[in-house]
Amino acid sequence: MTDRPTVWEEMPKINRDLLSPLQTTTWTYYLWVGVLSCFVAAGAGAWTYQIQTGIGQTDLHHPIFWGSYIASFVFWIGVSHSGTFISGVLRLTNAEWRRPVTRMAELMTVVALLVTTLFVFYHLGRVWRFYYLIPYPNQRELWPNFRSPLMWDATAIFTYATASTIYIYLPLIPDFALARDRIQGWRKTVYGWLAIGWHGSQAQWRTLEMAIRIITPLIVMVMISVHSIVGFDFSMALVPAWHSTIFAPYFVVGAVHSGLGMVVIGLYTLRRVYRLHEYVRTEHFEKLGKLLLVTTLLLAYMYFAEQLTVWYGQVPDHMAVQNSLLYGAYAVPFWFMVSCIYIIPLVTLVWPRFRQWPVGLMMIGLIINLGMYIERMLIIVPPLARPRLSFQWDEYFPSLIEFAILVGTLALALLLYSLAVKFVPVISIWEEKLGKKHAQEH
Amino acid sequence: MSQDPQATEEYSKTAASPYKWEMVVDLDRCSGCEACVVACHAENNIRISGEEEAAEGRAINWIRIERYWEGDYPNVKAKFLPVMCQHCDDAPCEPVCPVYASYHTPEGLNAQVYNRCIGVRYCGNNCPYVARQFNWFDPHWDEPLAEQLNPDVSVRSGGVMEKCTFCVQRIRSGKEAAHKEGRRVRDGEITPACVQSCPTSALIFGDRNDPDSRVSHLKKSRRGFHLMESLGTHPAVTYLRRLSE
Amino acid sequence: MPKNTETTDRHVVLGLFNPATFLPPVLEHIRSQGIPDLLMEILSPLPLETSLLNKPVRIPLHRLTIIGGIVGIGVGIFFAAGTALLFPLVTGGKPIVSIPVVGIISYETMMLMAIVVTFLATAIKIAFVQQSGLRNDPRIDEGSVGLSIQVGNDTAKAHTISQLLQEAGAFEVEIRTIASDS
Amino acid sequence: MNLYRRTLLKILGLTAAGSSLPGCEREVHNLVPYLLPDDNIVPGVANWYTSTCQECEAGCGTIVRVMEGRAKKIEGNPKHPVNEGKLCARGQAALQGLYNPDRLQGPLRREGKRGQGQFRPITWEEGLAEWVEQLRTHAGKSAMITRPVSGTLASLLTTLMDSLSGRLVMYESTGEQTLRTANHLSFGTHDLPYYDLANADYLLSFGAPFLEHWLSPVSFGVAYGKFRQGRPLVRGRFIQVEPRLSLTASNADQWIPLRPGTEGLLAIGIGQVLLRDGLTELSSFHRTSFHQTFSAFSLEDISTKTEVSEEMITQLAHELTSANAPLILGGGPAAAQTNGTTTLILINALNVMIGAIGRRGGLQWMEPQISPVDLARPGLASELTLMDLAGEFEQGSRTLLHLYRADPLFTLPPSLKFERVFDHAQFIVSFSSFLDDSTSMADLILPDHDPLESWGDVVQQDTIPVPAWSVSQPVVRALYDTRPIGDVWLDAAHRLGEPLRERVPWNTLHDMLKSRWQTVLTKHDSPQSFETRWRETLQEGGLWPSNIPMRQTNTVIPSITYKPPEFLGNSSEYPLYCYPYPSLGLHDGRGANRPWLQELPDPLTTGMWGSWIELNPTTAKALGIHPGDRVRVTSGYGSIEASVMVFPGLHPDMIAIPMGQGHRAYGRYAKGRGVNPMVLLGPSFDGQSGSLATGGTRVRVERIKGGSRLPMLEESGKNPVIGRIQETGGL
Amino acid sequence: MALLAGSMAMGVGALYSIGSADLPVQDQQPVRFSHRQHAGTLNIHCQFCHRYATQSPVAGVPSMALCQTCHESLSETTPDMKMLRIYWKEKRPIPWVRLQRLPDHVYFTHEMHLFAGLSCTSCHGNVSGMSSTPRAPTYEMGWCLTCHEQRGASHDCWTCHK
Repeated sequence: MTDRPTVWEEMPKINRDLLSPLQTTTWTYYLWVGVLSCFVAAGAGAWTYQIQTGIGQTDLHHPIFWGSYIASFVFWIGVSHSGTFISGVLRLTNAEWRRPVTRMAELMTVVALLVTTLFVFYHLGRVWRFYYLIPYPNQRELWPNFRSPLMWDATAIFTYATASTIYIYLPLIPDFALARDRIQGWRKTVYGWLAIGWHGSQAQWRTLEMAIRIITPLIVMVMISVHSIVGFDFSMALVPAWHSTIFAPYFVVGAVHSGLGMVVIGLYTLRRVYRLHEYVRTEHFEKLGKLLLVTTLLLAYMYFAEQLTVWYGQVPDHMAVQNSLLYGAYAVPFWFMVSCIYIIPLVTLVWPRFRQWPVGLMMIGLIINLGMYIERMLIIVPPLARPRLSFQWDEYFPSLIEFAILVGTLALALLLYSLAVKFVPVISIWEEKLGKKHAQEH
Repeated sequence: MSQDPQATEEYSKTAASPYKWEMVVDLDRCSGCEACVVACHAENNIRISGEEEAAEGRAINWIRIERYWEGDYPNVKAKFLPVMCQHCDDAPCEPVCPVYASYHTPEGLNAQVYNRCIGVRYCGNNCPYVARQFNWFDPHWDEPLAEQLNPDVSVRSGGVMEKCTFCVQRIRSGKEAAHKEGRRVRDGEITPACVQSCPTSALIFGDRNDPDSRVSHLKKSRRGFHLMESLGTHPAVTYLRRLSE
Repeated sequence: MPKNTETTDRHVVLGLFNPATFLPPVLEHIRSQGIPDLLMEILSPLPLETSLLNKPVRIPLHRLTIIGGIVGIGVGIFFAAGTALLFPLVTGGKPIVSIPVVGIISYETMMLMAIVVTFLATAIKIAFVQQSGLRNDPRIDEGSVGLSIQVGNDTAKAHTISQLLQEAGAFEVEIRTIASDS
Repeated sequence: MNLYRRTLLKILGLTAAGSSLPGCEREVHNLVPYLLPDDNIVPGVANWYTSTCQECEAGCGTIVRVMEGRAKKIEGNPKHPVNEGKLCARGQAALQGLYNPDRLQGPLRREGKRGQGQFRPITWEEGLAEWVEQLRTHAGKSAMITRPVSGTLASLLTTLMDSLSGRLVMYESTGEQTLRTANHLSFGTHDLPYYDLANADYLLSFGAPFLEHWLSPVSFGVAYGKFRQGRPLVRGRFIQVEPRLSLTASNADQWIPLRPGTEGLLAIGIGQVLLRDGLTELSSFHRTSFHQTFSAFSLEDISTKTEVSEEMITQLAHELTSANAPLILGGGPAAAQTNGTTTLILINALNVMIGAIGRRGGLQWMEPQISPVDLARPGLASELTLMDLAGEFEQGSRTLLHLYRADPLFTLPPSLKFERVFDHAQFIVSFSSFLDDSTSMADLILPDHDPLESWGDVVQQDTIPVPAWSVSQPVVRALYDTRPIGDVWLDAAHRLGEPLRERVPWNTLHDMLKSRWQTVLTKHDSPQSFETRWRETLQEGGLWPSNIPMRQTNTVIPSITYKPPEFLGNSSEYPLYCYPYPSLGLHDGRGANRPWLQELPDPLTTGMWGSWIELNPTTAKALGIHPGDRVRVTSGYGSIEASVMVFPGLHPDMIAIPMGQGHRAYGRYAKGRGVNPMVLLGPSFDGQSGSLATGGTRVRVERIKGGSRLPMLEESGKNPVIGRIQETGGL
Repeated sequence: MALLAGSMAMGVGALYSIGSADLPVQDQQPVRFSHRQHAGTLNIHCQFCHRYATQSPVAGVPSMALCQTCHESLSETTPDMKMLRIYWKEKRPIPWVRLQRLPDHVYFTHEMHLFAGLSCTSCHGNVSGMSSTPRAPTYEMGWCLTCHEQRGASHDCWTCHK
């Protein structure tokens, strides 16, 4: 036992600081939750209306069978990559700076995955028959078709959702134990259950660490497969401009891009609201800024490779889509998207000084996510709107009901996250302590 | 029923079934009169979409006449292309369905089982011919229009994909009649509604496994081509090119 | 609840130390009391790098993960190939059992089962560590290290060890008695 | 093929009108059994009954699929000589007339002021009593406007109106009066010839929309298929000349646009070349008379006026002579001008020059046959005849108006002021099944059965190689408390007593029909009894003798002076020609209450459920109008507003508007939808035939605010060009 | 624990059979008709009353006139026979409660099943021993499939789905 006492002495303060969101709640929080609940209720109402009257409440029509719901599905899956990437990849690479970021990113993963699943249901024409998708023995003696990329997707997302829940839960056990000992009332009971008898013995620590060590590479592999399969949903189709080999890796990188953007937003907001400046420092923003720069470049490289191939090949089917993007019906959103996810992040993030400006980074995160949302729409809609039979060319813009559901679901995601913040320490307490210890030792 | 060994060889894929239903569209005969469109609506209980839905691009047609312009005034031409489900042998729409609502029958039909469909609409995206149509809402017929509905075809509810079936109900009853007499279906005995109504006889339907059927003969025409052949979907619909000098 | 016999109760001694305390001598003392390492446990708010106790760590987690993965592959093959064969329907000219599909589905289910099995094993391991009766003391999380020793039903020994811990610098020592059939 | 079909179908003939068509086994949670079993009906098994299509005057034979008392589908009768088992969109949509939700369900009496559209249901007894009372009051002053009817019903109506000193006017806005007049003037017969398209190898058509609605479109469609691909080694060549690329023109190998109304001039040009180059063999009489006619203009002059190049005129003439069996048709826009009859006579003259008269692959007339109904079809009325009728109402010599399936207030331009008839008529009785624009002005409505519920027969002797006498039988039991018009008239005649009763002694039209058919069926020497023969006839769908000899026709073409077309409105104020054309689905508007037809995309514009204005792209650009913009079209007589569709196949100085929309009544699907282009037309007539010159009014177009999303099948509305679609093999 | 197991079993059962087309209606007919009496005791052949079974997709309910062919000459010994007579006299059809009904998406034809050599009892059970209206054991897709499999009938979805 050679450690200097400082980190041990700091522990009460760390406990206090990081548990305080769980213990004290301001009226602004209630207001925020109230407002979000209203939006969620509106969204739920819109969905109910859509189920009652028909999926025609969307603006979809042939040949554009997929629209904002699937775009949102892809987008939210992308967001879900934040947690896994930050905690998984950075844990694998032993990046110490990850510590205050992992928990809030993992929370995002879980929330985003919940929301993602919802979009599948919004999208179904007959959602009340969703159980046809579940592989279980039934009187029809009929199973789902696993040859469909959608079943790959369902399997992958189920795996991913289960794994991420496990992955956020495991490091939470010591923190739940901590909360169990410090919070009274019904929550104590819940924390008690969730802490599954944690008492901090070395045997427990060792088991926990080993489990995390095993699961981390696995979940990174799942993460990559999940978004690859989401990419496969498109690239397996014969639709011009979908049928592309680069889609799987491109989707993975794109997901990380928007995921990181979302982490920056979350990090900034939580730091501000819960005054976590001591734990979340400029250094973290700078590191995330660097990562964002890398994903920007990587994504731009892939996108360029893809579009260049189309342009040089001049295959008319594909050109029809590209033309509609470059100067056709979708030019405005296309160029807006290009500036949001490539140009603006690139010209700002290359400046080291900019990367040390949390507000600026938060703005970039917002811009990137806005851009990525449009990018998801542009991946789905223009290729569908330009089928090979030009007689069927068409346009699409989401309807009001779609917007209500999209906004409602965004509100739901924020609401779930806000509620989770009240239940789960947003920074992993023991990992933070461990990080401090490591820092002091070196 | 004499079987041409070569034809059998060629269609060994479907040899499990005695029939392989195919259609020929003679573009040199097609006048674009759209009798087939109404015939299809009447036979297959296709919903009336109404003005609003039609304006949203949601009017349902299992067979539609596409019109393409060529040239400018005064040397302008309008050319018609009847497009229905091509019943591809290697249909892109089939494998993407997560619940087997879309699959291939042993007789070479691209089937859609309405009650199995949950409306993910992937098949619709993946059909290069935009042949698949979706019920965005529950259908509605002002009374007593519903009296006309064909009891041999189910009425599709909202949220379900549908498309041309080659009038499978007619194929089914034709086969039953032949089966009861212990024989094969004769050429021309089964006609889908569109084929039946076509004034210029631009549409021909028959069994590809019967080497003497009209379809088998016409398929060999030098005018023949498939829509988007290069996609490798192997459609069961053969088009015969319109002649022009 | 009536106590049946005194003898079946077990005692656990918990000493709380300042983390700066050098523990090895303390442990030696306790070992000399005839208490094996197996009955000792160090409680900490952090995982400690150094292992002061000589305990075999036998957690076959890796093996369980691999077994889970293999089971997962089986599940995947059943889903992708088995269910397709149960009701063979041709779609798009693709084979009923498509190898790439089996690969993809098996990959996902392998991961799923591997992770779930690993997790379940971990959770069970954490929840049912051999030494029952170990309780967390909130003060440990505030920055101390706990040393807990199981002394069985020997009350005298418990007191001895308690004494020992106090002498070694524990700022708090506690003897817990656990009814055997609780 | 048809042979096989017969084994599959059980074509049945009903022998008694009242045969108990069943109640049903409905998809409810109750099973309701029949009280009495019906041998003809097996639940769950379809029966096919023959009938005759009455959606237009072509008289196609049909078979109707009936299951458990409900008509499910109409198909062409494979044995019928007109349509050979085929049927057009409108014929198939007749089911939606039968099951139309807006059908009148019983007799109605007007309440409130005339035209307010308020009616109260009454009993048949009340209605009949009142009507008979009115017939007595207005003795000798009644008139009846009907859509053309034929066969027994026509005979009955003629007899009755004759006895009542009434005036029977059969009017059809697309009745091809111009063609009938021109043919009469050319060949001295009122019968239209059979145009043997199937055996022609070259077709030059001056606007005849024979694949859309002209004369007998299904029959022409069948022939067209044979013309193109029905013969080994021969593929007919087809040239269409008209200012708008119609559906028919788009099937042509070449479409030659020309200035509206100059079709006759082009015919002169072609004839001139034929005569000049000695490409025709004519009697010296014709040679002289034709020479006068065809040399009146120089080729150069013709080329300037028609906008067809001299080379093209020469080429057409040469192609006509090099073909083995050329055929020339004229109609559509060529007939819709003030010089329509002249133009068609000139076209007939060309047919004479190329020797198409009486030739295989040309124009043929058959020897007249004895038909079940002696009177084939009373002559159709032209618009001028209707004006004459209107005059009689104004003068008060006619006071009682009967309407039957005719909607003159909708199909006639308001500028003709036909509402005078309705203003002056003291009592109006309508037998229509729907509350259309005219019927809603009626005082008494005694709704007819749907054709699928009633007995009837159709005599077709025009435009057909053999005469077809088709029957229609009630295939379903009447849905509502309606009565067949024939029965109602017979009832009234009996109420009016002698001498009417004596002239029409039958109780129902069915009785009358059978008695008339008895004469024919027993004439054909057959040992079988009439009932057997009648049953067979019903199973066949009618009677059509084969091997009818062709009739020799004398050409009596007078020497003709070409008149340029006249247009209402001066070209500076109204720079554009206006051409309203009958829509493919809705025809003149009678199809507007059938949702299938409303939703049937126009094949060229792909528009549905509405009206639009077609403009040439160049013209649109010059006027600063984009596709989808809303425009106002104004003539000296009225104006309409609709969205623009840019139409590449249109003469730049012309706009085209589909007819059939813009109903003020006529049920939920038709009412208030789109615009009626007849509003624009002025009183411009082709003097010789008395037909309205629908192309004879000039208009101007101006952009107005707004724009609406017109339903189109082609969703982008971007007029896809063939180059953009891939791998269609160039179609 | 038993409760939990029970509810789980119910849940699994519900999940298994969800989408089955069985009608939950009880056999409560306006006239208490007994198949045991007619088909059993009197030994009337099924197709005497359900006469369309060999020529139509539907077997058909007997017309009222058909009932009368026998009942006319019978004395009214039970209240139900009296009821039947009243219906007939009033020329009202008996609104039988439907017990077997296939959903709209199923194509089923009695004709072809009888042609294939099946007997009525193969699906409807031993009617002559049932006092109430017989019904198929179940209208689940798996039930149809099992029989098709055993008899080598077509497995193609479009054989039965329309």
